[in-house]
Amino acid sequence: MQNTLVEQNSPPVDLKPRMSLAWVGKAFLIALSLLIVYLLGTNLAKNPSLFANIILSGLQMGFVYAMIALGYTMVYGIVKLINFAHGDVFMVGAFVSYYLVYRFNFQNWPALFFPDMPPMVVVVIGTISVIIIAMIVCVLLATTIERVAYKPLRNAPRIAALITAIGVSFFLEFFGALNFVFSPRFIPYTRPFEVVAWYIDGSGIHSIVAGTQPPANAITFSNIFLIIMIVSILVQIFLQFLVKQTKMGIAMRAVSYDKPTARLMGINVDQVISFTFAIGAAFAGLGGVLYAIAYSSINTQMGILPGLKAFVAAVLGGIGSIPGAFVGALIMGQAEALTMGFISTPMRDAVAFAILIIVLLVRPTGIFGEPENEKA
Amino acid sequence: MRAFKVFGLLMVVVMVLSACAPAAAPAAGGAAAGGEIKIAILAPLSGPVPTFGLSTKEGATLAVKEWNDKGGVLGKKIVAIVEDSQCTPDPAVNAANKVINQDKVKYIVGEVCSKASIPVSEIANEKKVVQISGTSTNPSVVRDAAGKVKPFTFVACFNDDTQGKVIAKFAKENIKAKTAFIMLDQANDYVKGLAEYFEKYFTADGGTIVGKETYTSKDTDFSTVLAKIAEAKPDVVVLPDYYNIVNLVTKQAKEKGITAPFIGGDGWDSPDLDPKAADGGFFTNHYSPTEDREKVKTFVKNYGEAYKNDKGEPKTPDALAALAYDATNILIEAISKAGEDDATKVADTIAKGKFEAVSGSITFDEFHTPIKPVTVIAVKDGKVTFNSQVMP
Amino acid sequence: MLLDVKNLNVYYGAIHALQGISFHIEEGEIVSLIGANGAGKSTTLRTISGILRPRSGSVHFKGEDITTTPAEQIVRRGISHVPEGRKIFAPLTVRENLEMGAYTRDDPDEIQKSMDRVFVSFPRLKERLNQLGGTLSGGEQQMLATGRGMMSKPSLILLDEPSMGLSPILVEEIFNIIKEINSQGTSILLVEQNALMALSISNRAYVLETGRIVLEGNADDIKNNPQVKSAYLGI
Amino acid sequence: MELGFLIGSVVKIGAILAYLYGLLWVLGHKKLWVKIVGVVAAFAIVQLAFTITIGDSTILNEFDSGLVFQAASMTMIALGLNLIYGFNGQFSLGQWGFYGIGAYTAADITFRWINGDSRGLLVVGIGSILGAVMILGIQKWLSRLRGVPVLSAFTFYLFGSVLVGAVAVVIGNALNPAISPLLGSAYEPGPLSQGIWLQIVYFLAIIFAGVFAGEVSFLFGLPVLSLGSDYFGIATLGFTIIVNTLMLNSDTILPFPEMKGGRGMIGIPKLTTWFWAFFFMLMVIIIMRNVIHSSTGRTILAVREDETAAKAMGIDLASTKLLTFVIGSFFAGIGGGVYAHYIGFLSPGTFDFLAGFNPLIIVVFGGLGSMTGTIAASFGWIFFLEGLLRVLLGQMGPDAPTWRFVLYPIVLLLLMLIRPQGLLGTVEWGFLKAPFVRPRENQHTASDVVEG
Repeated sequence: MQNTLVEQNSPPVDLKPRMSLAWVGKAFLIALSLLIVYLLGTNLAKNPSLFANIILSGLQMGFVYAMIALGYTMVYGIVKLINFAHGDVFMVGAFVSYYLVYRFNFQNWPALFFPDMPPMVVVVIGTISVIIIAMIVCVLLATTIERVAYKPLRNAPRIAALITAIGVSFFLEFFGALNFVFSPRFIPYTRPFEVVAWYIDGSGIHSIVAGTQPPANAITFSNIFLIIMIVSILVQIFLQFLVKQTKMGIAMRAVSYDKPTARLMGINVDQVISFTFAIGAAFAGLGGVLYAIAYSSINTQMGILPGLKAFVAAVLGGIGSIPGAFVGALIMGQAEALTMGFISTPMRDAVAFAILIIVLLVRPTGIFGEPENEKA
Repeated sequence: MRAFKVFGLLMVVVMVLSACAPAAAPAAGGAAAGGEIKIAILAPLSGPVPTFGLSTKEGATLAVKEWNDKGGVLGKKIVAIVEDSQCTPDPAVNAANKVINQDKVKYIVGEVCSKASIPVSEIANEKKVVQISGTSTNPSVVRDAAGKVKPFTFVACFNDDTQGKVIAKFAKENIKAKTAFIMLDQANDYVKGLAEYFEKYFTADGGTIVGKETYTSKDTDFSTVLAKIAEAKPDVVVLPDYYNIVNLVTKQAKEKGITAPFIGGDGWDSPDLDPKAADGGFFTNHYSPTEDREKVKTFVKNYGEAYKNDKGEPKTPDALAALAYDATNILIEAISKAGEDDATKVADTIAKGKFEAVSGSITFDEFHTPIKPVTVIAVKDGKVTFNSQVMP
Repeated sequence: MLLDVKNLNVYYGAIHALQGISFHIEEGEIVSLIGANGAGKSTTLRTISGILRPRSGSVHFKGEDITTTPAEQIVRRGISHVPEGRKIFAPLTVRENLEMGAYTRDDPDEIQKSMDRVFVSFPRLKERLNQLGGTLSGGEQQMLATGRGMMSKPSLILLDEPSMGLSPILVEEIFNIIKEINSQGTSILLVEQNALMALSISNRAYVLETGRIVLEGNADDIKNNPQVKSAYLGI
Repeated sequence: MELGFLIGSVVKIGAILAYLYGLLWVLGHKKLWVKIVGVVAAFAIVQLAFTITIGDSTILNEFDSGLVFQAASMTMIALGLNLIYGFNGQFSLGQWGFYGIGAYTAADITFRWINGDSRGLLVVGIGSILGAVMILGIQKWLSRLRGVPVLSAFTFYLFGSVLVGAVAVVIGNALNPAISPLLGSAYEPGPLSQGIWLQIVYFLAIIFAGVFAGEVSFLFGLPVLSLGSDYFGIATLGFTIIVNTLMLNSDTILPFPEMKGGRGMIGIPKLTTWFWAFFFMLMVIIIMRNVIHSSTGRTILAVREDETAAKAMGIDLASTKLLTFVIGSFFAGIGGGVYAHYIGFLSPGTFDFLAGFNPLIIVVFGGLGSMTGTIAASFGWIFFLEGLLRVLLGQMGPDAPTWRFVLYPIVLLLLMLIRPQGLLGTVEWGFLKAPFVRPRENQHTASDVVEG
């Protein structure tokens, strides 16, 4: 697909020796990357602990993006639809958990039924059940959206489904912002458990005591960071397993490659598509809850930007590829954090997109993307 | 042709909508007996900051309701026309054009955001319609490109200069801060303005700014900025942004072990401010709901009776609600004082008058900006309490 | 009667592709549909397997009406369609392709048995088990497609152009295997351009021309029909 | 009275659609004098409706005229997008960015002009002209060489642009002292910054803004257009976001203090009148119609229908796509210029990427590949969302306006479900009717799944 103006304008027969100017473009890219490496290198040398802290914050964002990106990449892989409503499913997940925790104090249910349970276990079980309910609600929501808004358009022009996706996204945001639904406020989120933070310095790991400042050159991190990282990696492993090893996963790949033939195998294509939406929504819901716990402020528009970033991450990694979404999300997180840390905060989104564009120019289908297959 | 079916469908939608219209109509424009005075309330009910729109709408409509309960103004009933202006220029201009030309409104309360108030103010002055915004702090709202005051536009809040000065003074005198770190949102004129004036007055007083970091309003993760603050170890961190950002930043700062107090402006004020996270912080405000003044007490009481939060408890009015309430009251009071339903006279009355409002006793300076004391509020032990009142 | 197709009418938009086709297949038979390009052979198969919907007419399988049954249900009833152009799932391995063939079945032991049977017919697939479908050669892909079709343990296999694009030696091999599959009790409906080859292994045959059946009968009779000879067999 | 409002609004939408239909019919008439008279009449009708007073207000009051101006600029943007996406098949989300570039560029030129600084006009004008020369020159030079990859070509153009920019600034600074005394200041406008001269500058500002947007789109499109369709879409979305970021930092990262970054640019002269809005809209419609009806237009359509086949026919895919992209962006730039001088205030919030979906929605609404549909949908959309819904919900009490953006997506969804190919599909009216344009109705994704 790498057409050049020049190749095409040139006369069909040209006996002169070719003068390759490929080095010009390459030199440009190399100069650009050298500049970035230099910039990061000097900053690393200047203040290694700050650098490490920034890398950690980038990782946290990256892992959250990864959970959202999975839904985008899987849905796109199977129906070639940019599901703009995905970010809003993420938002709904956060809100469901908010209501469970804030209104119903749901995370304490094990303590009501089993008063002898140690509080640590109560918190763990309670939080997990909050997450599971949020995931279930998200799954129901996403499958309903799929039924109502996307399925009737499966044979329509692709753009029609894209416009409905935008419509659904608007609807969720603005309907959610009505006073009797979620209200438009930025709501401080009540966490189901307390955040504990630690710092590492030369003498080992210490927990941060409220009201004291960790020493200089310390690297800080919190239990939220660990949870997000572990959950995100587990989700990744689970999905790899699902897609590679299970019948449903193989069927998803078969459907994404060739729907009519998949039907000839006895695969219920609609079911597989719904299942894909459901899986994506479940992890978006999970991501929503963790995101809300981590940053503890929610509102009905919270899904737009992480959704967009996650989608970009999915494209960066090669849309349709699950490890690609993961790697893309981590790159995205680092790009943002490093830009914020060392270049200029307002340019963050611009830099993130510039990276995307450059990566696409070098690898037109993303880092892990396979070349677009020619279907018969 | 199928196209006609769709047009048909559109018509049906329109019919259904119109069927709803008459039912709701009496509420909007019922008693026309003694005539009526229309006031438009432009509020961002959708868009990036719908929550500001909500407070503004509630504060302004409460004022209108109270006046109507007292029998209206000049013997006429006051009708509030609420328009969604989205905190964005285009819809705000459309809303202003609509209320001025379609509804023949002569008085506008709003918009909240400066970037919407500015184009509205141009239309209002062109059409000689009084506009009073509760909360737009950008000087361009009341001054034109040449720096001259716009005769028909007023704001009910102090401007960035005053507030920045008070924050600097408070940091210097009460917190005894020598070094400060500024966090600001480049894209937000309110934040930028406060930060600039703070820097100006703080350094003029001998303080040092040890760091200045920007972020964007859509950020949720501030750890990079906080990491830099942890390195710089300032005496005070200036964060003159809205409560939603404050919640995020202060919470994450606590988790990073940052002990320096945060200090900010009236944007902090909200029932949704997380007092646990912001503990130890201070902010300047137009009023405090815990103040002892009679005016404040009745306002808080009436507001709580009129509006409930999602748990069914009475809502505490935030500064946006208070300012919208004040703006509306100033406007109606001016109409009443002018004795005539005439925009030019009303504008004159506002410019010259003195008004007792929830946010203090207000007179307007030459740039139609109020001169009034600034309240400093402390966040301590999970509570937001009145700390002191500072005259700039 | 295993399959009974009655008066099938299929349209592509305004094009009347099948104009009242009727035929049947008995248990254990190999039946060929032969005809020129565009005669409607593949359309017939696609209609039987539920990918296309007929405007009128009926398809009965084992006495049940399957005219409006969705494609994925028809596989469960015991019809397997090996589509034209093989339609291998290129990004899936050979094993996964075969597993997809057995999508409708749940017992892993039984599936393994079927897979072993496929390997008996196509030992080459066993060597390539973990290779991606897309990397196979044309002949291997045809073997995989046929093997995949066998995995659902069908009582009827619809084979669409199994010889397309293959070398003569491979064609021979494929047709031998088809005969072998048939000998194990599976009925086969074969659509072929290579009419001679098809007729040589079929019991009966139908000749299609622009959406109509113009001739039917014993494979040998058809082979000897002078019209067929000149038009399709090139003799 | 409320019902009167409602009926009035519905009638207005109907009248405007009928008006557009009439305009297209007149333009499509065979006789030249009918066309000319028709266009003048079409202009006059609306102009009169803006000026003739019935009762206490004009027939179309300022609320309506505001909507008309917004719809007119939206028409230009959406037509540009329809050319890129509907006719050429390149899924672009960058139109909003080019719109923003056009708006800020045009606004900056006139703003500086009335404030006694001619450098805006000089630099942008000279820059756009030199830029065009540079692009054509480098293109000519590169076409002699073979096998120059896109990225290398892009590097040449990039350095060329930087050079041209620098030259333009130098020339602008050199010429400025000669002109600015004639401009006076904001308080005392000089002879050149008022009256007819200001109108000419306004016209030039908008044209240069369009050309500038087109040149930026050339630079950006050159490498990016080689990406597959959805990837191109994302890259262009990125472009919109990058442009928005630059606007937010126009006073810090970019050297334009008068744009005031996130605070918004004030003091732009409100020069857009119905004459200009009508003029530019008509210009865009006519240019686009003629492009589509030319042999280039056939190439553009061929590329959309089948890239491989088009390539086999000897069509230069890259240049065709690039040309379409540049023309489409030029229209967006013009639309931006008209908009900026209507509203008189520019804020980066207006050019947020979320609002950037609006032209896409309009184009799909009206029907991809239907100019008539796009024009009708632009007007219909603005008058529905900002007109009808605003008026209606305004009647229903203080809580109702919140519902505006709840109703809007519902209507959007319903329309898409009922008519996925857009309101008018590919139907064209009057002037725009083209015998050879027969775009496909449906673009199947799931290849040939017949029953769902």
